[in-house]
Amino acid sequence: METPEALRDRLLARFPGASIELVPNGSPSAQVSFRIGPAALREVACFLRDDAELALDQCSNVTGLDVPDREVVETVKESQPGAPGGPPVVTERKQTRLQPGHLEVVYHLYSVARRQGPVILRARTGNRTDAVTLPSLTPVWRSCEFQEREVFDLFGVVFEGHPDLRRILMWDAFVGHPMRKDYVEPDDYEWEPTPHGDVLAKARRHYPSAAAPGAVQPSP
Amino acid sequence: MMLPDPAATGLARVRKIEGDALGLRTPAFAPTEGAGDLLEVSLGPHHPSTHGVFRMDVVLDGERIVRLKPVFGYLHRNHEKLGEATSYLGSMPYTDRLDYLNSMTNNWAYALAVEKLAGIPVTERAEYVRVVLAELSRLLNHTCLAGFLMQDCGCSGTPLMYAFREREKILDLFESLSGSRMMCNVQRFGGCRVDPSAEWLAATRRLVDGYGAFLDEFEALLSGNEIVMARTQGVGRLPAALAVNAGITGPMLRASGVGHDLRKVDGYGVYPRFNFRVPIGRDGDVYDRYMVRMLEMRESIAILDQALRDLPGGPILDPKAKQRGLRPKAGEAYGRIEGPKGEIGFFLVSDGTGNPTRYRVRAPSFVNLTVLEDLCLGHTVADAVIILGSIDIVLGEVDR
Amino acid sequence: MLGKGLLQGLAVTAKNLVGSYHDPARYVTQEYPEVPPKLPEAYRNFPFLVSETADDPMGTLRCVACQICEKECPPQCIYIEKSKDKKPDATGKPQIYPAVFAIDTAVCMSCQICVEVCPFDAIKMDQEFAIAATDRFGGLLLNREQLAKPNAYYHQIHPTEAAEVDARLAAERRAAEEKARLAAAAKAAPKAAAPASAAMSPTRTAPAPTAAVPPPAPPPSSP
Amino acid sequence: MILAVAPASPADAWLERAPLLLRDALTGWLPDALRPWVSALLSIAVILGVFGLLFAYMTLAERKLLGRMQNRPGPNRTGPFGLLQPFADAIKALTKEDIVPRAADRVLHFLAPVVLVALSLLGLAVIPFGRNLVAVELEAAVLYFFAAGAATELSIFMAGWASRNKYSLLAAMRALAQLISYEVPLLLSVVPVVVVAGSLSTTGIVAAQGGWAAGIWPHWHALTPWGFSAFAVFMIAALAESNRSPFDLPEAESELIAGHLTEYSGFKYALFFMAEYLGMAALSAMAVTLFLGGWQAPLGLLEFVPSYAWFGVKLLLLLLGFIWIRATFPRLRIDQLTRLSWKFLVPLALVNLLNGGFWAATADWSGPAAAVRWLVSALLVVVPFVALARSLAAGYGPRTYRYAPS
Amino acid sequence: MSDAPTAASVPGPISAEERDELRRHGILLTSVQELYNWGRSHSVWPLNFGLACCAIEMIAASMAKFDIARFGSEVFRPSPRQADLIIVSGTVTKKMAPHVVRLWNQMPEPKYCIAMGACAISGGPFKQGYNVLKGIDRYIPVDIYIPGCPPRPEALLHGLVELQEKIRQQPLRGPDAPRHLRSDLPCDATVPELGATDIEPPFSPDVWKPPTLVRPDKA
Repeated sequence: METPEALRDRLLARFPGASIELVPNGSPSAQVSFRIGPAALREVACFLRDDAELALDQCSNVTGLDVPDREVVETVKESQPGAPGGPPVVTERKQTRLQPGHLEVVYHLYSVARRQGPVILRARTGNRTDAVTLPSLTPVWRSCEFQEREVFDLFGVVFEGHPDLRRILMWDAFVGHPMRKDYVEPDDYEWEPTPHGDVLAKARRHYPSAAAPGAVQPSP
Repeated sequence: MMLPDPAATGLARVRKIEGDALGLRTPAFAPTEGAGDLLEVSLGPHHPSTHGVFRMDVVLDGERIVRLKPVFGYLHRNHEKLGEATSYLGSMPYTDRLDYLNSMTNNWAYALAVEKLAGIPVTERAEYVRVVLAELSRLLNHTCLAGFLMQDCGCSGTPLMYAFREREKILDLFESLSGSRMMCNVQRFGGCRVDPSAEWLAATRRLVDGYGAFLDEFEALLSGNEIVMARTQGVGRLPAALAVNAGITGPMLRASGVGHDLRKVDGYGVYPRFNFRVPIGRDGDVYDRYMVRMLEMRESIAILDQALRDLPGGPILDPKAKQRGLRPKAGEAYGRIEGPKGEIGFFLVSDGTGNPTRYRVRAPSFVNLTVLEDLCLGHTVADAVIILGSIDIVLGEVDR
Repeated sequence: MLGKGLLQGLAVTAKNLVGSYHDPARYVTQEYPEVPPKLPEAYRNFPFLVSETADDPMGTLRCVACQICEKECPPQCIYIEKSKDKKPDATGKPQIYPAVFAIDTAVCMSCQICVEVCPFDAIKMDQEFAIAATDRFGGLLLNREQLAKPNAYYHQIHPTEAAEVDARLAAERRAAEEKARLAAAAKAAPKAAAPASAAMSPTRTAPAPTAAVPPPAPPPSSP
Repeated sequence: MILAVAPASPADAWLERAPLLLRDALTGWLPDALRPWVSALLSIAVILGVFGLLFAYMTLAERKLLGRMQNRPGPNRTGPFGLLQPFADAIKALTKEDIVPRAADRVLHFLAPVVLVALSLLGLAVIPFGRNLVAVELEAAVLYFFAAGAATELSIFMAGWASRNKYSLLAAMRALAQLISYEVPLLLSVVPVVVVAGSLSTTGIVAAQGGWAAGIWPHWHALTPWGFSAFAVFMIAALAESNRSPFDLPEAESELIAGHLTEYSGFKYALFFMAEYLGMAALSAMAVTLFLGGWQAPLGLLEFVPSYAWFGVKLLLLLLGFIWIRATFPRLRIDQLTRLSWKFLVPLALVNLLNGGFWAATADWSGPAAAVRWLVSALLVVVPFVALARSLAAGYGPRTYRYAPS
Repeated sequence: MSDAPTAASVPGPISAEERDELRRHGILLTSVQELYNWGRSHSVWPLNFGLACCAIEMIAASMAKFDIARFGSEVFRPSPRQADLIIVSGTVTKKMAPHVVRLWNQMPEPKYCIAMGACAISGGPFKQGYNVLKGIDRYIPVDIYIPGCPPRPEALLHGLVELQEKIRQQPLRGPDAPRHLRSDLPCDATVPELGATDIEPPFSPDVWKPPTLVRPDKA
């Protein structure tokens, strides 16, 4: 199979307007991936599937990723005109900026016919709240059907063109997307004999009278 | 005694899914002309043949299935979320509980993914031991599957009893090696936690030598049985093109005639050193899926033979390989192996801390269920039950 | 011919029916309550705490309340509170001990990671499995007293492993003593009058049994 | 053995006459007007007692034999060797809460098991359990038996319908299909027996099977070509009629939970259970009567054993066959079930009618002609069997498998 | 169930004299009780109901090597109407919990519940999960808890023997009488409903009484 760089160039040549970039991978696995803009995702996917050399006929794995909003502290240098004739006065100021997070969907593609792979596609949503729509690849690979439903259920990515986008693992009336990093679990804590860490914090909330509920024996 | 082709029964194809690029989805069937009311039945989540807490919402025209919607999530126990809150080592025992019949292969797939992510080499002896354990696990899984499938066909427990009789023999081996019957937790990053002793290897050899006789008896009981053939042949046909596109892997894909086996394709571990064949079916029906597994077991016996013969000495686990407090460099890795049910993969994303920031399980039986509706449409409830049985699902893995 | 497969199947079940009366391979039932299961040495169910002696289990726990197992336990079923004071351990060195050590067997998944990570060989896996209870909290939460079992019991259930552990511990102790002796000798060297450090320290009589001779098996302490 | 010296006629043996003697002893002191009534009641009580016990121990035998075929002992701790297991189950079942679903038809829901048990018992009235041991002597006993038996499937339909449960409803539909399909071969397989024996009375049919050819080959119908074929068809249809594996479609556990029984608990469920075994026993008893010579001994030498013992032995063997089959086979599908009946059993039974007629018409052939008679009859069985089996099995069979090129 | 029944609804506990009196007059009472308890303890038919990993060991317990049939319990009934025992074998998720409780309600009395394995008892290793019920005893009265992950089949057999013993010891009258003979106890368990984030109610106060916290040093 061609190198990722060659494939990227070929894709760029085939889809000139599309946003296609190579995402490096720092781990020894060196499985690099392609980040594709949502606009061209479906066409690129179809091309990858139907291209005779690649023949990526199987989408093995579909994953969601949650990159939460992050506060970035950055230093801003401001230069103001100083005293006339003198050098400008440069003041450094730290400011925090909210870097909006996003949701990402990762597709692992393999070729059963040519026994090669993986080619990894990624697509990103605009943010984590309102612009969470991505094109569905279910019409390209049936194997995405349930896995995209799962990503919708647990991460909240809305797949456009999915034939049956409903919750799959949680019940229909459920609100929220549990696999997101900021998901808060329902507080169903009642009594735990061996609490520590987060559980201990919960225990303290529930039993404020017991300063540090340790491994306690139930009262007879 | 075969059902006629659904197309010939007056069930017309009525609906085409929009945007279906390949036209591979089997459209829903319309009920026969002049049929009475349709019956909606919910098979599961408590049902003897759903292999756990799985549910199929079916719409029946008489006994014929007009629509079938699988409903998941009754065993969704947040495996992936827990994996992101647990250290790399701490997730290993959790993987035992994914496909709880095959903790050995789950362990291996997870270890492989972490080894890829952190660049950990595996010792030679451990590679062989992994093969031995994985093939024993495959024997166990396929044996149990055949038993459960025949139970679904309406046997009064006999094949299942024989299957579990053999399963107990394999479990005894697992238990004497790892300390647990089902939740073995054997693999570690870079090798195995335990080193099989000479006695253990001898016991395994005895089991492997006797397994062929068991398979012969089991096949005498069932494979040539006219009722089994009538029930399973021609039921739930899966065409190869749909199988590949729908991400079907493992014996189910091979039963459809695609000779795709990750042991050959990826050649992970030391599999390229072994001489074995990949049986494939032609019709992709329930009988083929059953028979492919029976034949695969015979190949597993051949692999076990060679692995036990060639097992090298040396350390089982590299003492330098870090287990506790492993912090791989930021990056990601997808590792997959040929599990007994198909491609089991782990996708791990590290941000350089002690926990993975994304821990994803690519569960074969979950993806294999994609085509359940396609296989069942036009068949009867009794067929749906054995079709589900032949897909070989384990809910721990489907719902995670 | 139609029926051949059916007859073959009938023959198989008939063979098993007859075989169940004379062939042990075709009659595999182990009548559990009467015939106790043959547990392999490696079998593990729930952890227990190793104490050096059976007489004073609380005084001779190997556990030093380092809390590594509590932190590493995947389902977080261990709870430890450190003691405020120190007690001498087996080698006489003052150590912190667990004031509270509880394992919730209603949560434990028998994964053995606590055993693997314990640097002091203080926690091992028990083989007791017949522990059904009618009361979840009273019966399944095991405290320090219920968890402590003597080293001899450990030898009884995992002989090979226990022998290795004891050998290793003895070697470590010898090395420590050697080191201490050398240090003492180095300190004593200027005072030439110091007698040979034969009488090292009378308190350090290691109670650990040697690896070669397992101690007589006492009755297992009831859980 | 007391009877080692056989009396002139086995019918006069003391053990042979013991049941009748006992009855006479019990009823002898009664006025003549009462005597037939009391003896009828006595027969009912005996049939209920014997078949009640038979039911109890059939369940145990089934569990134990199934266990043995599956390499395990089965129930063995309730009483010595588990012999009290059926009684523990009975106590449990009788004291269990009885639940009637709110939506169910209460009357039908209650009637179904009662009717089923009553009808299963009715058939036993005309079975000759031994020489002179028949509760009701009827001219048209065979007709009566099958009329009573046909109604059992109806009560299964009642149960399925009354439960207002979708699984039960599916089971009810299956039961109807099964009923209609298998009554036909069941009855057709009996017709040649009636033709050959020239009687509709069960005692007459048993009497027709008395004696031995060459002193060793009993004149049982099952031991003639046409009889064997009829016997096989009868047994297969009997399996289906009593809803036993591989025809247990209405109760198909792996598909329909418990089918028509899904909504039944406690003693009503126990009644269904009982009816299944009683029905099985009744059909087996009929098979023994029609094809296996009833209470006749297999060899003249063995006539000293009382006739009812022979009947019991044959009945038990057939019942064991039911258990053996249950332990081995998977279940058929509903369309295969009906196809097996209409495309295989019914044609086979129809040809067999001809065969039976031929046999009856050639009753006086002897010498070399007898050999021709046997040959023709055998051909009339084998040829249709092969042809029908081939058409039934068309489209499936063992397959050969390939391996992927590596 | 330590709270005493209210005097109005059931006859109070039998005093020792009363019991003696009864014994003197009616051997029948005790013998009926014994017969009844013997019968139902030897005929415990489990519901054919599995949830997760433990279900495989439950199946294994009914297979040849362990053979639960020896205790008369191999009759795994698929319909709750005919079952006496529900073995909650595996993780009960919140999505599944209403179904489990409904199955329990569909079973006729007398009925028993075994919580098999860590997950059924407390949520086990998965109890920190958002979709995992932290113990089936929040809704269903559990008779026997079998810890283990999963418990060996022998442990299940041991639990069954314990259950049989418990049944045999049950007096038919008085405060320790089995649930189905006491009119003061609710006959149906509360079936939770699937809410927006959790199941509601999170536990049934009739059944679930978590222990009060007592610090060991203050106890």
